[in-house]
Amino acid sequence: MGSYKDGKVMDQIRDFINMEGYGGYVWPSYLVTAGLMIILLVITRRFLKANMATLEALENTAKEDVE
Amino acid sequence: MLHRFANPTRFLRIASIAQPWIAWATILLAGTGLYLGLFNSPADYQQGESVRIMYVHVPAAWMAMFCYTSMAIAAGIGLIWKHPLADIAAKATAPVGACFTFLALFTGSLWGKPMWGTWWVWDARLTSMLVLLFLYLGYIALINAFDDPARGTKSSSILVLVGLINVPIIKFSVDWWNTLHQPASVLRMDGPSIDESMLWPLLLMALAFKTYYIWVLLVRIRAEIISNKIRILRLRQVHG
Amino acid sequence: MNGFMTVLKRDLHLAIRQGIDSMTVVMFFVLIVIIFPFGVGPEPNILARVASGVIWVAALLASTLSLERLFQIDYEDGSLELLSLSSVALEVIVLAKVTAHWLTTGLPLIITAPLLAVLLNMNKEGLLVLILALVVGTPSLSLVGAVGAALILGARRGGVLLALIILPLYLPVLIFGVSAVDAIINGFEAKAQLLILGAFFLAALPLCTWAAATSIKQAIE
Amino acid sequence: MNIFSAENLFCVRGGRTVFTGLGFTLKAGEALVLVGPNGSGKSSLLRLMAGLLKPASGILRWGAEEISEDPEGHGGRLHYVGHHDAIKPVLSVSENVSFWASLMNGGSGNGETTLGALNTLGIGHLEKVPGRFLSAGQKRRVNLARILSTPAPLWLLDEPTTALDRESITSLETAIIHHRAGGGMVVISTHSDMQLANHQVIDLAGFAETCPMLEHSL
Repeated sequence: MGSYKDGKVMDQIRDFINMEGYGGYVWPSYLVTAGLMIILLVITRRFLKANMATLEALENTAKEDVE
Repeated sequence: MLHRFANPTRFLRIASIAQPWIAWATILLAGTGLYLGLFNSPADYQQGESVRIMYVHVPAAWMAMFCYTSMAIAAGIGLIWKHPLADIAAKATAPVGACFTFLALFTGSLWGKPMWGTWWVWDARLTSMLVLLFLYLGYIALINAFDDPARGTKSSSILVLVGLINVPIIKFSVDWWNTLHQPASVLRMDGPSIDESMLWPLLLMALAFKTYYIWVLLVRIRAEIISNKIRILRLRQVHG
Repeated sequence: MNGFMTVLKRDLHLAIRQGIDSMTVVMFFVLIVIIFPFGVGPEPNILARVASGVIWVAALLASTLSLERLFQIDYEDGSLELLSLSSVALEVIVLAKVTAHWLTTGLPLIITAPLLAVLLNMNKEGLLVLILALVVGTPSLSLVGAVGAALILGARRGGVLLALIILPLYLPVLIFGVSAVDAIINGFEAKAQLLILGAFFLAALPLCTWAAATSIKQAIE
Repeated sequence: MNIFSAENLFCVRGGRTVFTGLGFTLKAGEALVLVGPNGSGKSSLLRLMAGLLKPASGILRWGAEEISEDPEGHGGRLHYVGHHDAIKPVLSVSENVSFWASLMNGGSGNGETTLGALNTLGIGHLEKVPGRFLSAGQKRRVNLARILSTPAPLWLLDEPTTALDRESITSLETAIIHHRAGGGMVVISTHSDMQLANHQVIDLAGFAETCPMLEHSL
């Protein structure tokens, strides 16, 4: 019984991925869009974290000079 | 209203409070947009499933134009009222705009391949998008070309304003040029009549891209404010 | 007006004394056009079809090449500061320098264009309109390029940056310049394209001069 | 009787306060000497006076009129000598000087005053020599000859004596005395001991940063 249902489910997923043959175009565009947007976000956040760290360091040295 | 944000430290505080909300909004909007777009909206009678690329391509193209205009407005405010945050906003928008322009071109050519049989067609809109990409790259190159960041920001603000005047002229010339070399086989790009169930994912994705833009903008502006503080601390060390 | 003439005379003087510079620009222009048949193949009908496009693109690149030095030398030896401090408005001085640039690069390009048209097997009517289009188009190239040259003052790697900035802005001139020649070759009228080129020049004249002057002022700060 | 004055000038360069709350008044015939350590803003103040640089706040006045109102007019009544000498290597000395003379007072830069100016600075014999053969000292003298060849009420000299030998410095001093006698004003920033009679002095170190920079311009 299970296999019959599984067979049907498996077909659905395969059809979905295949997308009447256009899958080769639809999926890359989605993946590249998501990928590029995430990369840009990660780079910007890392830039922010790095700046926060250097600011931290500079302010400490400034404080030591004052003491 | 503008001047309330003028003070950088107050902006930092507000930005760090607002950022998580914007982040969650982006993820939520993108999620629902993708679900509607991929799962329960009909395929187009002409183009079949490949129309789903539209849910990513059209919002990216809108964002490409939106970012360039907001960059020009920010640069204008920075130049005229010497508003430090406006300059930083313009500088922070450029990479996001360039990224969306590239995505619009990439998804555009992927969408066009099944229809036109080639990866690139000198269609008026795609060509104007390509020129817009080079306007962005020119801006980013100019802003980083100077040792003194203030010089870089000023020059590139002037460039983006000059560019803004030229965008309609270039658009007009490219459209005119395109009608001249109109290959007969080109199908109209926005062929599918958008029925209601397709409209929802499109708008949701467009909104998701906007909140994503604000999210990256906030992170970048916080980073730039801090890097300015670092530069001043270093200068103080040098000059004592 | 005399401020304009003084600066123009000096710049022409400098250009003639350093004659080699404007020569190199013209040689670069001719070289690009000569290289094309090696790339595209020597068949006359193909060359005839691409001739006006190739000549216009070469003119664009040659003018970009020569524009980098427009303000750079004066910026480095301090004359730009003194020029902006003189009693003559900076816009007038920029216009004088742009005219000098056009006379030393735009004009030689126009003079050599017929030779290149022959090389690329362009027919006679096309050549006449090409010269007309170049006469109307190259001044806008110098004007828009002057804004770019003023923007990159003091920048690292100015030359490449200048090309990256102003080539997109040159597109309208290129499109209408080439289509003016193509229209004639295919037997149509080219008046509309030439008028648009003229309109572009008239718009560029005040706007670019003002933009270049503003960029110079903030570059000198 | 023109007066050149300014009150509480606030100058910022590259995000750093150079000086704040600086003011001065200069009448015809007077001289002002700027002293102070390197980087204390002497050159910036001279560039502010010339109008090359805009102050972050504070006003500069010529008589009653603000100089930013009419930059060309202000440019027309001053000579500025900066660190660079603006000599074109291809042009001869007299061509260099007569270009600035004709630009300055509407194209009537006649040869006589150019030669006269060159002679007062002892480089009359170099008249036909192209710029590229000149030494640093000779270039500086050609630059100074430029300001002698056309009259202007206000002289702004930024370390004019660098690369000058003793003899040229004295000829510069006599030129300044002559200029002041004629009702002209001079502002000089210098390290060497130039002999100037009854001149005002501003020590830029006194106007260094008083308010913290971070809040103002991030």
